[in-house]
Amino acid sequence: MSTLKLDLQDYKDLLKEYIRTKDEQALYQAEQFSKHSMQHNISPEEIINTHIQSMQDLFPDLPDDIQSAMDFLLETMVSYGLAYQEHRALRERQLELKSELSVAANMQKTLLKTYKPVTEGLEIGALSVPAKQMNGDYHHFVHDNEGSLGIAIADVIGKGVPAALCMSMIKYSMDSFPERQMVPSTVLENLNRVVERNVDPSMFVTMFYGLYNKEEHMFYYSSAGHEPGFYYDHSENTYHEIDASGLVLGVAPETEYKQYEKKIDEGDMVILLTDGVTECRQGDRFIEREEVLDIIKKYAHLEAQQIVEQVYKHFEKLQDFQLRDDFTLIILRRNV
Amino acid sequence: MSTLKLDLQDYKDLLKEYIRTKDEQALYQAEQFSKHSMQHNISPEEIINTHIQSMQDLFPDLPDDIQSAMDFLLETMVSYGLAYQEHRALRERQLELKSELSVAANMQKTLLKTYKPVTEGLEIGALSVPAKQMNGDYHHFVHDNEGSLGIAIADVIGKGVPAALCMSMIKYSMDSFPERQMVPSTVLENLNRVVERNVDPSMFVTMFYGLYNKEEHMFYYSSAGHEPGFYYDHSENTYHEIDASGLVLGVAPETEYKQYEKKIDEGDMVILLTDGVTECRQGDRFIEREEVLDIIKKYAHLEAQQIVEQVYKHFEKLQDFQLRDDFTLIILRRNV
Amino acid sequence: MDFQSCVNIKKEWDIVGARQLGRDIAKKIGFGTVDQARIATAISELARNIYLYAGNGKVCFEAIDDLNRRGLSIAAIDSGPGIEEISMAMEDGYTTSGGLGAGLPGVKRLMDEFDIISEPGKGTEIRVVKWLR
Amino acid sequence: MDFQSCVNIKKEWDIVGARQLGRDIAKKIGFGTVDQARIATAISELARNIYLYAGNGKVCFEAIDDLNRRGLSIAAIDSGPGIEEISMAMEDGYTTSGGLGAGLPGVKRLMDEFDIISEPGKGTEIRVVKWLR
Ligand SMILES: [Mn+2]
Ligand SMILES: [Mn+2]
Ligand SMILES: [Mn+2]
Ligand SMILES: [Mn+2]
Repeated sequence: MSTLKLDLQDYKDLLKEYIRTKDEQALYQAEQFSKHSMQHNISPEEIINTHIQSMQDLFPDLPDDIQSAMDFLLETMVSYGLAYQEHRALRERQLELKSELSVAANMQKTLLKTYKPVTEGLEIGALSVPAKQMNGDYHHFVHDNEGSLGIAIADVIGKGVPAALCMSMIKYSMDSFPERQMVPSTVLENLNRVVERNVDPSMFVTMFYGLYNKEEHMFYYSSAGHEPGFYYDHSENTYHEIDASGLVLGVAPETEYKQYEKKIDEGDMVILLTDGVTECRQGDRFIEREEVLDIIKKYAHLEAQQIVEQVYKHFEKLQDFQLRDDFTLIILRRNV
Repeated sequence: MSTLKLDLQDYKDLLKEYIRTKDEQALYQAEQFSKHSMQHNISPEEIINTHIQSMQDLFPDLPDDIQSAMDFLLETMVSYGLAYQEHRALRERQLELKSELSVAANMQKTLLKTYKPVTEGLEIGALSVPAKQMNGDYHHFVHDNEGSLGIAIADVIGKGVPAALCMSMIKYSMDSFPERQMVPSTVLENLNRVVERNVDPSMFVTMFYGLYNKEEHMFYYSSAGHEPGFYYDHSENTYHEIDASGLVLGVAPETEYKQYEKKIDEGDMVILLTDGVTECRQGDRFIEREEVLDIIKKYAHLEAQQIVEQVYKHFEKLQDFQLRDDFTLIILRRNV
Repeated sequence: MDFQSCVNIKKEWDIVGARQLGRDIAKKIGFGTVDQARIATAISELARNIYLYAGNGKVCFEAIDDLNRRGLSIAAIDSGPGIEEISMAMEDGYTTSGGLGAGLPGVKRLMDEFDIISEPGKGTEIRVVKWLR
Repeated sequence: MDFQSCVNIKKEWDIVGARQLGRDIAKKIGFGTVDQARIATAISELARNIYLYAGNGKVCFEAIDDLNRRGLSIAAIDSGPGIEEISMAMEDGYTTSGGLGAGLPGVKRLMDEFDIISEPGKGTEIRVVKWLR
């Protein structure tokens, strides 16, 4: 209460000063005054009221009509005051929710943690950034004992918490598969059964599974309706789409997945991604897949991890630092 | 833009009307005007500006000082305008989050669905209401083939999404236990290992598991640090605490749980709950466990399901319709 | 002035009548301009709820005295359809009126005390109090 | 008036100087009172960020012409510590200044165009534009 009275005096002094000098200093202080008032939870209609009282003090002979006009203004501000108070409450709840989700996101991070394998002759860059706090994209590296590297990349249709819950299931299932079954087509066929059985029919998962054999330099892969990646042919300096057809996970129980293969030569790159990369939006405009390639080309001289980071930075900025979808980008390059 | 100009005219007319009549009708319309403006995303400083322009039109000879004073007021409103705009954005995000969480909550509901068994001679009431959208309480009924009924009630320390993620794990684990092992102490010992292995050390779960044998009318139970329930002795018309000691789940890998037993006579009740029931708060005051009993006694003449619902209604109102914690209450009564 | 005065709410015009009566009593009790405006806004909201959702009801005013403070008590009573989910109606940001910041949470913010009893099918009774500071 | 004028920001007083210069140019371009006040608030925020977090920098103003519209372009440039997480700084409700509604999202709302380049350890450059409607 006493602070409020003090503020009235402050306001009156500032107002008087401004009427006298009309200079910027007083207006700057007016701004500081209102920020200070907001920190003390003063509603806009109270500012109007303070203004009215100051005017009555400063101009004792204020005409009745001017006075009435100010009362009218005060009346219109009450609803704004309510919005302002609601704002404060929402803001607090938002912070609460935020910290709750960040705990959940951390649990998810721990759950989905994957170790990027350090392999001689093979450079790997991987980055996955959720649009909201929880990630509905999934990627995972599996090292088997016979010198093969398994790479999973998946996207739950949907974002946030529901997608994260679904993702955990994929993770639990992947963990339960025996290691020798990590053949791309088999992995997708098994996962498809799990998703189909356990998840709401409205929820789908797209997934790409690749297996890189480091002895033969062969890349085997299958796709369950996943956004096609790119293949960089170093000898010809050309980029190609990695075509692979297959139904998304969770639609039909006994889906079979075709398995493809590709020889990887020195300097070649395999680029895997989710549609959060290719469907970046700039304002109302969707970017073209070509533009993603352009940016990758721009940074192709860097190390794989640096490429994925620079590409992310580019699209983060393009989207005004607000991702519309989870963003996952993986780049493999055979060096030797 | 054209709407905005129309509004200026509206405002001026209303203002003029109020200055002339000073009646409530004009003030009511002022309120409607500001609500309408808010629906059109008009900031408070624009209202002030509209006011200034109307004043200039209505009073062409307005003294300079009064004019300056209004400019000053406008300046103080800009920060409030920002808060207002932020409010709109937060509100939208909140609605988004809300609908996201409601999808997740539905997934959770499906996941945690339990069927309240319909058993002759045994009345069962059960109600579980999350404080936020996701439930961190868990309860589950298990019917085994030998005429026994298993009842699980658990509470993850923590609320919301993280607790829900943890809860799903409990559920997956419970499902994977073979049915003949549903002996209370064994259930808790098994679950304790799962929680200890998989969940962050900062997260604990309290749990009570009871097994009611319908032939012998015996109730076997064990507790992992769970809020004690109550036992109603019909012949003496007295209520007692169900004492059972045991460490919360997830602390030490090889914890053993003591198993207790109690004969259930006709008309007796077993009341199981989570601390969301006993730790209701009224303003700054925590209610006493005694008060929960008082309310249960008040409705004890009703059917079990009605009791739990009436008790919930009572505490919902007491807490101003905003639960501080997930609320789960189960009542069993032997009728015959 | 311990006397209770009521305004029946049947048409939109009655909202203005309720505001007028409420404001007069508030003025007599000694409330300042801001509080008068807030009380009027709360009355609008309560009366409009009756008008829109119950069709028929009343808003009653009473000057009240505590041990050492005075205040205005307002009761909005209808026999309309009632509120199915009170906790939802009391949540921020989900007003049916579509406006920002209003609805029942708004009324609660504008006043010092807020109490609601509602039974689906039977009606709603909302009692609010504003204390003179 | 295609000429760029700058105000160095070293002490709090310079914030007022930047506001003054910005407001003068805005007035000359033809901005009305509300927009002047908004521009001044945006300048405050930009200049205060420099004053508080970089210690040293400048705010520059330029009247600009598009094909068929005029506007005011403001650049706030410092060689301070830079912003580690731009997306976080651009999020609503998480301003370091503790105030409601201000911060960089506030500046973005007050103006029509907003562009930020920041490198940790090197500094920050924020360019904003307000078009005359
Ligand atoms: Mn997705
Ligand atoms: Mn996606
Ligand atoms: Mn809990
Ligand atoms: Mn609890």
